[in-house]
Amino acid sequence: MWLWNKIKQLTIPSRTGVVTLRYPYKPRPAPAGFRGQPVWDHTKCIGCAGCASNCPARTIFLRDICQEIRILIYDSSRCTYCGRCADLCPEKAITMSENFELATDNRQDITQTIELFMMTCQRCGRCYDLEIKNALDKLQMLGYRYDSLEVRKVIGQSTPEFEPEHLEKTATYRRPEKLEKSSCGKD
Amino acid sequence: MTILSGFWLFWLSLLLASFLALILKKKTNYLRSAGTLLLCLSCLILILISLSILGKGGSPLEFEVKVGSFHLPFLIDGLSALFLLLLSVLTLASVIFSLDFVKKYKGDEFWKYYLILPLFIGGLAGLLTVDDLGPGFTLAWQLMVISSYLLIRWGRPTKVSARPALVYLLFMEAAWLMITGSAFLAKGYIFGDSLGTVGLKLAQSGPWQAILFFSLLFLGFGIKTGVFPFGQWWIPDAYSTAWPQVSSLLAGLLEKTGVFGLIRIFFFVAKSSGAAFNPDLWGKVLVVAGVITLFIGTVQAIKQSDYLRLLAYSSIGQVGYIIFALGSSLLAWNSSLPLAKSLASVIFIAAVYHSLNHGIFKGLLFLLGGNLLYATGTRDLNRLGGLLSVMPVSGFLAAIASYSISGMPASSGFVSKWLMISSNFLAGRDSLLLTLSGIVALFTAAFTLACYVKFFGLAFTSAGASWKLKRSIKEVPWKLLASEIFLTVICLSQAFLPMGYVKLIDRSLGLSSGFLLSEAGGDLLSGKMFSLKIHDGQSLLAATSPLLMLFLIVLLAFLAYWFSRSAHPAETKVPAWLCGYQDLNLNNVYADRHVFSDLKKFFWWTGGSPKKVIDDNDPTVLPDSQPKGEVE
Amino acid sequence: MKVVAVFVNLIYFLLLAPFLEGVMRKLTAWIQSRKGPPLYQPYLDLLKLLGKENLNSGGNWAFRLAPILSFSSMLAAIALIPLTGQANILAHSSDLMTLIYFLTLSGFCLLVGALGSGNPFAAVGASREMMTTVMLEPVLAMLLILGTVRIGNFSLSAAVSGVAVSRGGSYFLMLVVYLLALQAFAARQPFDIAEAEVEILEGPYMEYSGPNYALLRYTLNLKRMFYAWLLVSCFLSFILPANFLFSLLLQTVLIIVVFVLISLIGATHPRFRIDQALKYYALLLILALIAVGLAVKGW
Amino acid sequence: MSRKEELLNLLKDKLRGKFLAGSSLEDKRLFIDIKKEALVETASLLMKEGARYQMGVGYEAKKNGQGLAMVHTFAFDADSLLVAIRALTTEDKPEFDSLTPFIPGAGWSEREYIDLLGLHFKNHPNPKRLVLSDDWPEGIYPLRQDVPYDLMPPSAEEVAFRLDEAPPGSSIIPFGPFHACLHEPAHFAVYVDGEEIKGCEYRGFMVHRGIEKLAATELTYNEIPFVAERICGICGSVHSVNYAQAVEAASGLKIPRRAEFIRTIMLEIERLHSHLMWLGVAGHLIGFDTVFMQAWRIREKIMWLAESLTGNRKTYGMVIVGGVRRDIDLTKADLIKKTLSEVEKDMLALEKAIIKDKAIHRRTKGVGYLSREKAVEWNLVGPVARARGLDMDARRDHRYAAYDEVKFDVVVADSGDVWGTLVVRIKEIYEAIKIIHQCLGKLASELQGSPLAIEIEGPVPAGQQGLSVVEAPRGEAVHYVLTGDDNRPERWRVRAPTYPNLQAVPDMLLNNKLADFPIIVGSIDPCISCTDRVAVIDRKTAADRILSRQELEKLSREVRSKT
Repeated sequence: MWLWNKIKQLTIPSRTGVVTLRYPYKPRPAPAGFRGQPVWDHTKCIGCAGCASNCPARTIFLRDICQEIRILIYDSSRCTYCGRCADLCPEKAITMSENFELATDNRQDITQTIELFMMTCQRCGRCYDLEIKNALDKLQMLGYRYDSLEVRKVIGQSTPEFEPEHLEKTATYRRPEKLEKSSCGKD
Repeated sequence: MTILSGFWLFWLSLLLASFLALILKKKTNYLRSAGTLLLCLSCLILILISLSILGKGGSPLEFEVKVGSFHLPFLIDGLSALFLLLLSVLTLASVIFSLDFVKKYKGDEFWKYYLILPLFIGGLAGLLTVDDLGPGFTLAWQLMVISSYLLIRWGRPTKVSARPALVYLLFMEAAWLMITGSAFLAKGYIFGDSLGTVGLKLAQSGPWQAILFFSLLFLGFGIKTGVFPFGQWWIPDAYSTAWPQVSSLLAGLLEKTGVFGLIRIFFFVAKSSGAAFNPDLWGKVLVVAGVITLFIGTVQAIKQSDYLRLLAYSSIGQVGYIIFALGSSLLAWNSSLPLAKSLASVIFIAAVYHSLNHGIFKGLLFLLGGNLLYATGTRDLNRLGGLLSVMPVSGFLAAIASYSISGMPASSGFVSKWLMISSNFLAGRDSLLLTLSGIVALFTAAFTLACYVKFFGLAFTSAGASWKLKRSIKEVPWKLLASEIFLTVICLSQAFLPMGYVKLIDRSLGLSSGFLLSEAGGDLLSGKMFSLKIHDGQSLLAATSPLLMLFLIVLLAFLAYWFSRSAHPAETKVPAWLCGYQDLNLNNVYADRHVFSDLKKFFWWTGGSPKKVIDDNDPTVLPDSQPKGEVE
Repeated sequence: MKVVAVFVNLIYFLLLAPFLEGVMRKLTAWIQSRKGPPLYQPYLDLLKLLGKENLNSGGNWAFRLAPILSFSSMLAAIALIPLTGQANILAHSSDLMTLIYFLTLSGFCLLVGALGSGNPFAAVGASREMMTTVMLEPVLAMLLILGTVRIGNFSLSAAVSGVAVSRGGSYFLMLVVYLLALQAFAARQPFDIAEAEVEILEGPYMEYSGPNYALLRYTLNLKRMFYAWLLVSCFLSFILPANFLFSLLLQTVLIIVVFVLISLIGATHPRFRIDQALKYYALLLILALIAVGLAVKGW
Repeated sequence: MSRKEELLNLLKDKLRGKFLAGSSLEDKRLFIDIKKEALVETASLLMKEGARYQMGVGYEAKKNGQGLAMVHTFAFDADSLLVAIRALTTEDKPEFDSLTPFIPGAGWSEREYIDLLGLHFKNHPNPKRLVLSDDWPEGIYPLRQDVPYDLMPPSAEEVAFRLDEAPPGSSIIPFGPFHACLHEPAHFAVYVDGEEIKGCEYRGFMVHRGIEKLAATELTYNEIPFVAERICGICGSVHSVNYAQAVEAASGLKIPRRAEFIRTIMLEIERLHSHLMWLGVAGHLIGFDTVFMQAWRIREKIMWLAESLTGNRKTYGMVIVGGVRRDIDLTKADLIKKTLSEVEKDMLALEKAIIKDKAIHRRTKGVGYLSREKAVEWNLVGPVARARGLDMDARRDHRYAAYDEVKFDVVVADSGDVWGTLVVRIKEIYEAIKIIHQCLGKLASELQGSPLAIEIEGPVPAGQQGLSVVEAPRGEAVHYVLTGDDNRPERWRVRAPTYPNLQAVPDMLLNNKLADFPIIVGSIDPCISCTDRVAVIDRKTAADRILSRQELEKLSREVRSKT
């Protein structure tokens, strides 16, 4: 009885074989729909701050350096990979990539920064539909400015520099009291 | 100066010491120096006497003293001289130890100690030298018993000491009754006959008288040596009650006088009594009694929390070894195999060797126990620990003593146990009793080890209360240490000069007439200065060499050291890792009562469960443990 | 030649012992459906440990000296043994008691070191290790005494070769006892009670790190290999060829087989508690005692 | 008359003037407001009626200076009814009567608010510090509204926690915070006599992440599910579903049926993973690493499955308030079926190999025994309770999500020890597989094409109470939500299953061997971070500083040399 149990235990691996992988040399591909590191497509991003204001981990920061340039910083070190940003992006500018090997001793390696050239509709402050003809134009005119009061709180104030120390300060800015859903977007 | 006059001089200085104590009651400093000086003097005289008997051209000393109508026969043969040597060495250490120890402990009243101690030593010496079971024996015995009773009685406050002392007294008197009474069983016995005469007269008595005679003597001396279950009844209480330096004499010598008595009866009287003595029966009795004693005594020692009781129980166990060896020697002698017959004397030598060894290291251990008591004031292992850093010398000596008594390689305990067990197995190849009892003896050696790992580990290494002790506890005065170093040196010599001691014992046996095994057979033990071999003529049967073992270990240790330091690693001092929340404090030390708990439970049937350790009300006692949960 | 034999002993054990641990780890991994580390991993581990920082929590010489003495007395025991049945130079002044006590000394040093560390977990481990030693040392002794009883000689080579001299009841009983005790000798599951990493965090080893730990690990490896060797050379001495090299080769193979056995048993058992283990050891003791008794009677 | 009305009438009748209001949005919940003098009377009435104590919730009722509130929730398992009683007290005399003298399981719930809200509980037998760290200054109560969520008082030197009086003749073995048998930081001071455990004191709450405070000050309704999921690394879904259900209940939101089925499937997949993981860990804790590796090998399949379904091995991120985020379509359903059949086969083989192993019996039978009466007394939940003969399972007793439409058995054992827990957990694996198959069938046949989530219409009304239970793999998890302004709950309280179970651990440990400590603690599958979720630490220092190796070494040396 005792021996029989032991033999049964010993025969399990003969059926299953070795299941562990030679991992770093032989990675297993991630399945479809995997939520790895989010990647921003700067050609699509319009700087609406929707991702930043809905991020549960508050790890996406926006800051206006000057009137025209808005900077988006995604700091992966605190990201929970929930994919909420990708869900909510009105332009589908964020995709959850298959990249998950993100260990690093330098935070800059996993930080993404996008500089956006913002246009402001001076009249209504809301609708801006510039017909973009070619890629060069696209590069020049990424995004539009919608200075809603709520989102203003998500977006940092203008400063000439943008050092990592400022990033830490950014992390403690006051949160908005109230946020309507889909506060930005074209529709 | 003849040996005889030396003997009287010895007595004179003892009595003078005792007398001085009466006069110098109040002058404590004078008393201490004078008493110590006279006691040392008497010890030196005794050493001279023994050496001149054992030395070249020495011969046994035999004389009679007439006291009124009684003739007191005295005999100092080789064996007596050997034990007298042990007595004087131990007394010397104990007396030097007392010099400072008593000062701290008893204040003005220690004149009583100096009054009684010489008489006690005299009693012991008397027991080793008288050669009868009558008046001389009675005198010596009563002197020893009453003086040691008083020493035990005064060792601790009356509340604690009255009962153990009384029990001790009762047992000793019962033993005296049996021993002196036994001789009357011999046909035509006259009160005061010498031992040899008693043996001859016994040969004419009936078989039942002979059996009764030996039984009574076995019981009498058995009580004295602490054979199971008698030992358990008085030894632990008595030894832990007397002052440590007295206990050192009690364990080192008082027990050995019992062994001496057993040897006298079963190896000398037995020979003269001829056919009346049944070696097979008495061999078996001794082996069984010895094995039970050594096993139970040692297992009980593990259970103790009071280190003095631990040492006391362990000495029951160690004496068990000696009795076992005596029995197995008798059996081997009685065996039909020629090899076994000639091994009998080897086993006997082992028994005597172990007596000497045990006398030294147990005496040393009790003195070290005295160190602990002196420095910390507590006798509870639960409250000790980490003393190695504050009492480095005591710790080092305790390490050597514990190592020796555990019989680890290259130690005196190893040599005597090796002699005992290897010759026992060789002799008892075809005897189930000898083989199995040899195995029990080996098994028990592991228990002894456990016992002393606990003693040394929990008192000196371990975490214990070290941070607390560091504040007030210091190494003991040098006089205490000097006496211990003296014993340690002897202990080491016993380890590394085995052949020297074997020759000494051999010589002492040669100088003792009427020895049962004297014509047992060829001399199997050989060896150079540092090694021992058992050789049966054709092949080497067993061999050991403590010095070679030491050499091997040290050499390989250097190899290990080189290997481990080959990468020049850094070394950092860190606190012990307690999972990150608690710091080491009094409450999270794994104390003595926890160690080996399952083993203790497993051997519950051996009895000897520890009592609550009561420390004397003494200014040196540590304050009670801090409020629970306090982290320092 | 007889002097060289001592060095052969030492080198053979020192070289092979970590490899055998590798075998054990690989096999255990296979039973657990894992790849496992390469066979040479234990050597790398030892090298790595040698370069690490030595942490000293005990702060006394007992703690520092313990690993060195533990290692050296284990090696001293190994130096004595008659590899492939041939006695070496040390046999003239040593016998089986020397061997047993060297082995005990090795464990004893570890215990003193563990107690010296001042850690309660190490103390629990030391207490358990000591209980195991107390109960198991006699089993080892009885195995060797079996040989002594057969041959009537206390020397080590006689004791080792004596066990299989005649293969009667006592031989088989002792073989059973030894196989039952093997895991405990090797300190593997179900008897790695003293080290038990989930409850007392490797027990006696807990406070040791770096080179000191390397020495203790090495000692453990040597100890396991010693007990495997003892099984092979006591019970299977009759199949070893006379030629030294062939004999050594066959012995090596057999030792690896013993390690396979140890790994298989180790991987299919949970750890026992010490109170359960003590009962088991007591049973082993009684069986061993019977085996010796049978040998005395000539069976 | 339903049971709920009965109770309501009974309470109105007995309490008279002390009864303030009774309300409920759903028919299986009952929220009662009483005067604080009636707290003990009400609780004992409910207990007499056969209630099971769940948890206490304390909060600062900020509206018009109502002072401090204490809510106690009770479950009537036989009637699928949850009752919450709420009492208020003023801020200048923050005192309630303690329930602990007759409900021992309420001990922690009350101690928690001594720390966090500065409440006092009259007659509490052991009002020691529970949650806050040893050096937290007196007089700062983190859950009060005026304390900011990122407050970090200066750390004090040489403050030590006072452990209970040890039984005479015992020593402490300090287990944790960093100990191989505890996979998360917690401290057990185990009083041992030799190898026998004579008592134990727990000092936990070392991994507080301030989630509840964060939710009440920083996050919004639909951000919380993602944080709730991270309360626990194993039963994350349980907490997000539970939270979502509580909010939905409070706001009266009715979510699509398909979403409920998908939630059910994810919960059961999580249960499979958790049970297999526990089985492995249990094996490891008794030193049986082969069971560990084999159980985790099987579990790995579940992990891959979860990754394919949700995009992640754990923290599925499937749940939002109002529904779920991803669909389980037919191809995914096939994947599930295939994986489950493999898992079932593997599991059967493993079970056969170990279930009759005498060596395992020896280490688990009779170990950590707790009688049925004690289990009731401590309000044990989950497999730990079911192993002690308590037939309870929130999936059946308080049906939520799609559990009203699936059939399954509640596995109960009565040995009362670790072995019973093991059997219950293994059998539940098969039950979980059964449930998933039923759900998949429904999804394929009836619920094709229904939406996955609905949006919250307009702002959620403030001041509504929602109470939800979910049977986590470890037992019943309870969430309480009090809706507030600003698009976030005013109070969200989580009671993980470990919370009641852990309180009973000292009782389970009593008179067992030290060697059994890991498996006994492991048998309740303690989820320390689940239990410790409250309190406050500074997010800035906790997460945002990256130390180089040199810095880290330097820092640890400094700490070391200080001690």
